[in-house]
Amino acid sequence: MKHQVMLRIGPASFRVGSAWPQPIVDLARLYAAYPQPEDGIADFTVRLEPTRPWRRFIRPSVFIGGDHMLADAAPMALAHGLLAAEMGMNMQMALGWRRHLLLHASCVEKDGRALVMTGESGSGKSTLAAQLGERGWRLMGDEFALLDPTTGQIFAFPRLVSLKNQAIAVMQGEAPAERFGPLMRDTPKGDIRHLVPNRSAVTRMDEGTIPALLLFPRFGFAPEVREVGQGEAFMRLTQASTNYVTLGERGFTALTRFVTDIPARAIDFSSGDEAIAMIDRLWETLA
Amino acid sequence: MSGALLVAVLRNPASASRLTPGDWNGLIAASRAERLIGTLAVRLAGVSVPASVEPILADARDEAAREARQALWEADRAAAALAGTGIPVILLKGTAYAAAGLRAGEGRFIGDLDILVPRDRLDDVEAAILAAGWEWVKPDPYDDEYYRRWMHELPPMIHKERDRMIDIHHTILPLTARQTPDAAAMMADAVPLDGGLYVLSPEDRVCHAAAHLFADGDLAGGLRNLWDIHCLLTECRSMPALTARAAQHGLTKAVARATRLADALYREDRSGLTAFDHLFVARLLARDGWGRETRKLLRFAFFVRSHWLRMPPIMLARHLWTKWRKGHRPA
Amino acid sequence: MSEEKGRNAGDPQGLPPEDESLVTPTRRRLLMGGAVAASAIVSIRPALASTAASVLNCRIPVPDPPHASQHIAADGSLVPAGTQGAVPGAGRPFTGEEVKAALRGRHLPGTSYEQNQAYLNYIRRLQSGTSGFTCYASLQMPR
Amino acid sequence: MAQDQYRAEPASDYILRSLDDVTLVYHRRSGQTHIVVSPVPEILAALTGDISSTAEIVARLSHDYDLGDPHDALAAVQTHLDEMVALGLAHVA
Repeated sequence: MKHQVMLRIGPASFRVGSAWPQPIVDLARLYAAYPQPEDGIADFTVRLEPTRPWRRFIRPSVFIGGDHMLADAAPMALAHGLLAAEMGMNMQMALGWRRHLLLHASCVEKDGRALVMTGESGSGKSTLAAQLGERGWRLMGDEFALLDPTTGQIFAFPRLVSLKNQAIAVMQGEAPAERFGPLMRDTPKGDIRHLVPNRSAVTRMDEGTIPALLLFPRFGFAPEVREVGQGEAFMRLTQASTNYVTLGERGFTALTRFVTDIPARAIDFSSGDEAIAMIDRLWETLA
Repeated sequence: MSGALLVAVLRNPASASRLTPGDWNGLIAASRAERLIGTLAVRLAGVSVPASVEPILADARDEAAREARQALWEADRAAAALAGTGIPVILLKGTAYAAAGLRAGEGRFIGDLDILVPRDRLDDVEAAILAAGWEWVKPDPYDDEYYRRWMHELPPMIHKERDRMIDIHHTILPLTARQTPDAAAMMADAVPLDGGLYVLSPEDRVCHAAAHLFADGDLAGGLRNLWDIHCLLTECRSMPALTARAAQHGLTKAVARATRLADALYREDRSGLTAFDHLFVARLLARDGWGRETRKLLRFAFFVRSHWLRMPPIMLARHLWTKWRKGHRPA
Repeated sequence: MSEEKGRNAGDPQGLPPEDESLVTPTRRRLLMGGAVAASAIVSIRPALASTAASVLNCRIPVPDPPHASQHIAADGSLVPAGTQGAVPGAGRPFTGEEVKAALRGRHLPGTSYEQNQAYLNYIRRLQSGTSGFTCYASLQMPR
Repeated sequence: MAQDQYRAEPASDYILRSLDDVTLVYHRRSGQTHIVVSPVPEILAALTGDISSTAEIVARLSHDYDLGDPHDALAAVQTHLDEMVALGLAHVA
């Protein structure tokens, strides 16, 4: 393809091609500190292509393609090309990654142990991880946590943090301006702005960590902590994993070990500071 | 062109040791797009490849093993569902190759479960399959009537718990096609396996694969189907036996062309190719280093041809109209 | 798991012994669910569909393109154009977010009351293999 | 169905794992995970070994457990067995 970039995020590497220069320029700038794929060979290919040949120029419309694709994908405006590229990489992971049990969860690490937070979009897991990542924890990822079936360790996937709507302002108060990507207004997911994870998140991206606590955060409710049984945690994590079923017995072994070894809590919260105080207390007592 | 590279490496796995990183990226993308990465990974087992390629191939081999296990389970469930009817379950395509342990099944991507049953027992089969938890995919009466009137299979069904599709065939080509293979003879000569399952005879497997390659598609995914044929040919008892069987099914031309193309691409024996065959080769290899299909015009020509082969002209016009309105995604 | 001690070797009919005193007194009560036992098995299904909405933006055409010329009855079924009480299809596909909001009581954008009801019923009836199904399924996934 | 004889899927074909509130069954041939609660794990254990009728399974269970009304128990075990057969965890012999 006319424009391309290669990059590695944790254990997974990507080759992104585009019919237009801008998404590649943005990716190259924001991922400048990330390593290149080993040997120059990528695990996955992502393509940003015009939906029809003339749509490269007239009302440009980006179709997200690649090795693995999903039906019903909607094309996106070229102004949201960076988001399209990120979605394309996520899609490869969600559909194609087999080396770990992939949990749709954010993850941070402290003192060699990991806190895993899972929940649907809007639960606040992504923003919480981003905030903790600026307050002494190592950000391991805001979207996917990779559980190693052999060792039980969590591996990082610290892609760009995808900040939505109010979370953008929250994080502008915590991280310097040069780590932000362009503001993309009115995307299908609302306003989006990417944040480059800090130095330690990037330089330590290959370090695995033993998980110590599993949280199911829920934003927008009065503060409350509830114990989550192993059965419920197992059930919810199978639904938060895109490759649980495809990993077969390896996935079963990894996930049963995870839910029997690690305490799980559901936490409701109404503000970030409140949630962080709750997390600190739980981390003290449980992890 | 990565289509040609893929074919070359499948043909001669040792040649992979000379590939550049750019070649590898193209090869991996093309083999995924052609759903041949599992086959490629099996072929490359034991060949020295770059460190970053090894886990990609290992994943593909694991995936293929899982696919095979899943497919065999679906076959087992279909056999259990039909056990009370006394109707034999004849497996077709990928599941058949996996169940019979054929070379074509090694690393192969397997999608839906395809089975062949006698046309006069279709009602019993349909009832037994529905009772065992499969349900219609499309509730649309137009589609249903279309299938029952013109197609060689029932409308697709999906299992409501396992989310896996089953295609129940009563012959191997649409009833609108000009060739009329002898489905009864295929069933009579099917070979029994364990667990109440059957597969077609070696010659009928080639006939079916060839008919499917040319008549029942626009050659999309053709490299994989042709790899099947290349492998299946080695298991035929003799060429005369195959030729005679093809003639019985009215598939002489299809089987001859499939054999020529398989020899050209996977044995590098291009001696038999006709001028028209070269167009097929170009169409089959139309895949670039990003895994995209190339040669739009040629592809469109094959698309129209495939429909011309199986539909009366007025139906064709209506069908193409609908397809065109449906729009195409770049691929 | 239960232990396999005390197998019923002396019970040729295979029926529960009548004299309760012969049986270990510490037996745990096993909840059987009675004659109309509810299912005690839940099978895990792939969560693939949930990625459609979470990692990808998805959309649902109403109706799906092969049936673009058909109209939609109030119950969501597809009927020939001109059928009494049926409405024509939507001019553009709805996004996952729009459908999600509509399932919670908001109107699908740019629709009348009748259209909104018919479209939502059509979406609820989507079957695997139809355009938009993966997207709809992803909205249904409990987390 | 009441006269049918049943046999278990060989124990090597599945993994049982008890969590604090439910039991998990991973079935290798289908690749499916089933979350089960009583009395399914108990029926699975009672089925291991010989080919058995529903009545024999009920008899075995009643040695270790209080099953309540015997006729209801027979009907309930039958319902669960049918479901286990459909999933491939048990087979009609």
